[in-house]
Amino acid sequence: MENNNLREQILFTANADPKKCMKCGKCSGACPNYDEMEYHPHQFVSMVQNGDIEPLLKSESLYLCLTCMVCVERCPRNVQPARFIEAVRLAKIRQQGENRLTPQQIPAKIEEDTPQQLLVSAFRKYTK
Amino acid sequence: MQVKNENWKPLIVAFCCNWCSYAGADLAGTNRLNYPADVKIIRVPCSCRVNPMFILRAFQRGADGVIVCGCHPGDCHYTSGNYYARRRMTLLFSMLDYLGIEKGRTRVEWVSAAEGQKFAETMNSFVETITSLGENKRLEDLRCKTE
Amino acid sequence: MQRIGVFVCWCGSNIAGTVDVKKVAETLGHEPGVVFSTDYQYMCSQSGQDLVKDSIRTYNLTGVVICSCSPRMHENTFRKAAASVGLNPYMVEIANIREQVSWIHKDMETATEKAIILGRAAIAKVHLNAPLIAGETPVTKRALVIGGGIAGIQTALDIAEAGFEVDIVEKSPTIGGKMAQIDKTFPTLDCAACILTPKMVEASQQENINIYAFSEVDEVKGFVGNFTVKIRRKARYVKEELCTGCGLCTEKCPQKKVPDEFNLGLSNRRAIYIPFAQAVPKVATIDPNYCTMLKTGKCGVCSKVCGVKAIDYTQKDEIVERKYGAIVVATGFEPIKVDKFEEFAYAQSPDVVTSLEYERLMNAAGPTGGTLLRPSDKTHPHTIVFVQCVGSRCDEKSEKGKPYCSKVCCMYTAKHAMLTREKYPDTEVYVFYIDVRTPGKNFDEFYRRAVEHYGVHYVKGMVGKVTPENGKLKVQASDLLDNRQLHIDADMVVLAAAIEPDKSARPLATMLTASMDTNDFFTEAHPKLRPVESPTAGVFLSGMCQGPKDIPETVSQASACAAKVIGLLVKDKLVGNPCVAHSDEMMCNGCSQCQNVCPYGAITYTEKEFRMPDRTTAVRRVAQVNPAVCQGCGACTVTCPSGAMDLFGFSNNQIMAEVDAICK
Amino acid sequence: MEFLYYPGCTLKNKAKDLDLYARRTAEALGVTLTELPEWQCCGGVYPLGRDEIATKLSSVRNLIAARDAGRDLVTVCAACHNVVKQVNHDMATDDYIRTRVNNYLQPETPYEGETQVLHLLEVLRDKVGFDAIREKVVKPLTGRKIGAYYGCLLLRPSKVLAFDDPENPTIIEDFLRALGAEPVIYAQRNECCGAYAAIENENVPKKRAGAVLSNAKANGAEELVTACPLCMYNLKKQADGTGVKVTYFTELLAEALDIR
Amino acid sequence: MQDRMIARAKELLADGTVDRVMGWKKGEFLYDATPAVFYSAEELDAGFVMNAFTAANVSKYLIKETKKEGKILAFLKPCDSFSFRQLMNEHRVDRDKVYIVGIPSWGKADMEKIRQKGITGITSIEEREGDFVVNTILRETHVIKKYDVYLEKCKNCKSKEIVVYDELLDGENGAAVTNSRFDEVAKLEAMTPDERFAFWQNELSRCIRCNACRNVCPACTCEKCVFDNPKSGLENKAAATSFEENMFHIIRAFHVAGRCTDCGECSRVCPQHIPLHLLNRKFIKDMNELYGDFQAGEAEQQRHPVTSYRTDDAEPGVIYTRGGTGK
Repeated sequence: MENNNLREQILFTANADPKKCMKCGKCSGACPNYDEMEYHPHQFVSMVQNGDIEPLLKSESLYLCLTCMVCVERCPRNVQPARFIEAVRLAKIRQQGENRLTPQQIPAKIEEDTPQQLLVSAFRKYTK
Repeated sequence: MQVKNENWKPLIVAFCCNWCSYAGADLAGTNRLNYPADVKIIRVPCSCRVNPMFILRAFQRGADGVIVCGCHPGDCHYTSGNYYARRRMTLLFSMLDYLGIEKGRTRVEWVSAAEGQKFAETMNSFVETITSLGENKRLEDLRCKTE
Repeated sequence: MQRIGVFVCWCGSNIAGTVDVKKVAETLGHEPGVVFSTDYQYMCSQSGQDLVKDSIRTYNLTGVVICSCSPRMHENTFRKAAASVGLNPYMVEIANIREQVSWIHKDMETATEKAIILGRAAIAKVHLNAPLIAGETPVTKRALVIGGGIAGIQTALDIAEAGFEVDIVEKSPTIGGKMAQIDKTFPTLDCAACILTPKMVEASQQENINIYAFSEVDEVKGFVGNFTVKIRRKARYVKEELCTGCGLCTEKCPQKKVPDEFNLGLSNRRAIYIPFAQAVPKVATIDPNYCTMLKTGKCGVCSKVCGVKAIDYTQKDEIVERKYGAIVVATGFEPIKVDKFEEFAYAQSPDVVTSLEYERLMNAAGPTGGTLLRPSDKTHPHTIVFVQCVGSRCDEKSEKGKPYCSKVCCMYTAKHAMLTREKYPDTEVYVFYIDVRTPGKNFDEFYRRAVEHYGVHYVKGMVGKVTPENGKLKVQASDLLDNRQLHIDADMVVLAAAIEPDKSARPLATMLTASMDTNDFFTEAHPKLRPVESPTAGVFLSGMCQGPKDIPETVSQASACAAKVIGLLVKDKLVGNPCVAHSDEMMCNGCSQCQNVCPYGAITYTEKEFRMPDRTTAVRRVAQVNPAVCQGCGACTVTCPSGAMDLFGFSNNQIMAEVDAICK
Repeated sequence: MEFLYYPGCTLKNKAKDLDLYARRTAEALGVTLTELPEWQCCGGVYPLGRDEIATKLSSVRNLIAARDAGRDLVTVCAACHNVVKQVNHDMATDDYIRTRVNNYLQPETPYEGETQVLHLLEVLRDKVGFDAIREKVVKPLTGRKIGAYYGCLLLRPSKVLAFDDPENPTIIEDFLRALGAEPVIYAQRNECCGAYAAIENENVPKKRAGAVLSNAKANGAEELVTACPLCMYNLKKQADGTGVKVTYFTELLAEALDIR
Repeated sequence: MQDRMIARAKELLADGTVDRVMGWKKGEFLYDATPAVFYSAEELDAGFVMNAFTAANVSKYLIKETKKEGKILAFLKPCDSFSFRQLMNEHRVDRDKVYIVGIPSWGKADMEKIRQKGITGITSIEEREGDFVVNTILRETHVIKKYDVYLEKCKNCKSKEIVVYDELLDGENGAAVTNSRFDEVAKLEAMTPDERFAFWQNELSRCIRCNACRNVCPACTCEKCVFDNPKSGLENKAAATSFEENMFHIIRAFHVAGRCTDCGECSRVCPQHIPLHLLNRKFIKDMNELYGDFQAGEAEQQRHPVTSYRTDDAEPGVIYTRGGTGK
């Protein structure tokens, strides 16, 4: 039941329909960061659809999606896999204590030419 | 003032084109999709056969709602009939509205031969609308009704 | 006053289970004009029909109301029964108490009440019915086939063999269509040319067939049995009747850099050309976009070398007008343009080709003489990646692709993969698929052979990106079953582009007033029961113009289509639908509004002399309906302000009587 | 031709060249860019979740300010462009988001996506015209083989951004041609550079930007041009030692107009 | 102007261009001039009139007249010319049998409105810039603002252009004028349905089915009206209930939709003063808004908005959802 609620929440956040997926795998064929990821775009779609969300929440893959939107762009069925990944990521980092990145970590990561944009985007993606 | 009729049930006339909507109604029947018995269907070859006179006549004789169903625009069996019907009905509805007749007493819906479900849903929702609007008082001919 | 008989059908328990049929028959029996009323278990059965017939005779019925299933089901049955005992069939009306009553209502009282009301409406209508007699029109015993591909050729041959004349109109210089470009055919792998070209020759030699190649349909008028068609014979700048097809001109033409359509631009042809060796008619054509003589007035080489003086630079398009009884649409298909799918780098690398281009690269008469060479550097490819479903099965709202399955790609891709592996066993062949769809005789066996016997790598997944780099095509794709991303350095990538109807189909459909679906495929009169006819009478469908299909299916549909055409042409006269519009000349204003809304051009005007009440005569303009052309939609009747225009079978009076009966 | 200009945070700091030459070249081409007063950071990435309302507010504030000033809003940074344009689209089309954002911000007139958001490249293409630019080029970049690097943010999602064909874009190539350079088309030009993963996983940008660079180089590119400071950062890191120079498009424009 | 018209008519009769003249004939009173045909110079001198009360649209009479032998001279005001042009579009008149002299019209007076000002016994009326000057039997002279006593149709004149003619009496043609003829319709649209219903009940219930509107309407030219025809299923010579008045007027408006030139005759002749033009104008306004601007009779037109369509037309449901038509 609880899992079902989580699934509904994720589907709402994602605002996309996993049932449209025809399992062609083009999203995962197009994904530029596939090899770094444990779960891949098509698996996010399918696992959210099946309510199999726990493994996704635990996976590093959440932080490896670059939101480059090629999966959205090239999907023949307009499934928008990136939205599912984002929704699961939000479900994770919105929980207390699940921030991936803290301000304390930043000074060590700054280089001479690190653009502000990198810090802002990373915070948006990894922290709530 | 007339006393509100407790036993009132809406009377609805549906004009259905032979090729799409009448077939859609048949399909609703074949699939046993319920809609209220208040709906009575009149078969016409095409929605463009529906003369505004027919609709006014139905109201005159005591109908509470009239719905015209035809093929979806672009799918008319006669290629363009429903496009003409669309303009005529738009203008007629506008005139009825202008004369102060309640919005919603008339409707046009495009139902294909494959849309039995849609036909039943349309009729259900139309009956609901008419039920909430209540008896047609503004267009009826009382002389006809009391017969 | 009519003498009406009412017949209430039980339809077993289908109606009687919910409707009190006895009560319906009893109640309707008291309606004015009803002289006989009864119920019966199965009115459509032989004995049920006999009951109707006997009653018509016994009670001298002038009208019949059947309370039964939908008129779409058995109206004809009962009309025929009535006609068999001398009652005009149009005196029969049906009250639909099954689909509209018993099947949708559960409560017996409500259902019975509604059945009675519908029965009353039908009785009210019959009171105003009049006997109708269908008109007859003669049939022009010649057929037009639009499109000279395998579908058109087969239909034409079958019609011609039944003894009717057929004209084929083909827009390109030769008949043969897409099949002529194909190398081998699945699943038997016989060569397309070997089975197609004999049919092309047969078509050209069949006495009853006349081929208008390099021609297009400009205008269609008329109706079933009586079409008049204007055909534009485009200027070839070569006299077709003189040209022997020797080909000398095509060798001597100095303009050598014209992309060859037949080879899909993979090779060049001359400005004067014969598309391929077995072209029918084998006649040269000058391409005015490239011919130096036509463009600048200087050259004339072809004219000089032509031994029979067939070249005519002054030739103009010519319009021929012909009459036909039936028209067959066989306009076929095209592969979609893949420019919206540039992730596959089609525009970036010549080594990314479409499947039809691959056919040409494999073909012995193709640009490489049948040796498989990469278009970029003419070397032998060692790794080939096939991508299925490029532009097929897309989201309905997609702006890039089509929502349907193109049906033939799975099989031709299996064929390409198999042939490639057979000819060049050193080549690695990958096929990326979503599903392999092989319903068809010997189809799945064929596909399995490609995998099991020829070792084609079938990968469940999709290519996501092709990156041309250093002479290779870096293919990035998913392998869903292994859950990994593949990176293949390929030499060629072959795209199974979705198919779509030929561009000429839509304007043609408008000319024919034939309907199309949202994908521009022609719609059938009935998707299951009348699949080779268009809803427009006299227009028939053959081949891919109706939907994706392979060659065997196309040929069977083509022959089925021919059978339907023959069935029409064999008739001397056509019996029309008598439920047509008619104009009361006494009331007609002659205002032309009905003519403006008639989709069939069935209404004409004539000046008629009328005697006025004051004994003078006046000439008035009045409408006349051609009953053979009118299809009975009724658009005119509502446009007519005076009510002069009315529709037989659905007259203003009849419909209003039904309204009254329902609203009583 | 007058527009409101939204520079974004990086352009005020690490991507000063992008900003500086945007202003200078615009002026030279007769385009007036007025900086949006009191603009706020867009947030760097578009908040993709439907129920992400707070993260969209800053973009909407900028959009409202532009609407109230009655001018189109021009961005230069690809990320800002992506975020602001997508949020604007939400406000125009998504009832759920529009209602909540308006309820939160309580603007005088509810915002419904009225502002038109343009990227400077769009202004150059559609308002100024590349032909007009070609005429103003003083020092054409003749002979320079330059690969356009679009990345993700300018192109996707194409339905919302409507910037160019997402798989076969031509805007920067046409721009380069107008400057007299020779554009190099290569497949990886619309693939990701590694983006924000750079913050914790060096490996990702290394691989991604590396693939972009090698593909561009293999196809003959000697330079790359971009509109995104983060792409610039990731690419530059990998470009070290390859001899491939990476610049902002505004720098090239300034060079060709000889106002660098 | 009357003298010039008579003079020109005489010339045209004399040189054989025409053999009769369609115009207006003096009545018992100054204000009841009626359309009439004149066959000679003498008849013209005796009865031809043109003044502030000759408002009648003569175009409809030309249907019958052009069925007769010979050619007729017709003086057409701008609004008459629109009606005539529309009748040409419908093949109802024979253009070759009419010689048209276009005459300007600067607005006609409504006798009712003059009476309401307490003026009776009018002996003459003259037009002056912006005013009518009226002399009465009591030797009074009243100067009235034209606008105050205009007929409805003139108050909301759509055009001063004569769209079909052989010659123009003044040698000059007018042009379309800006007008606010849809304002009254919009006002009704802005009411609530109940208010509208009450309004129209009040108006239409006064109808006595005298058929004056139908008889005068240049678009109501049917050989036989559906309401007179037993075969139409609608035959109804006199209204028995308020509904039938509704029905008659809705159907009449529908039958002339797309063809009505908004000449305003229906309201002018209605003895019960029902603003019938508001029904026709409603259709004209709807058609303009939904299907693009259209003016019947303006030019040669094959189709009008009701006999044409676009595949992307609005659905009928738009009536219930669009703004402006009351809440």
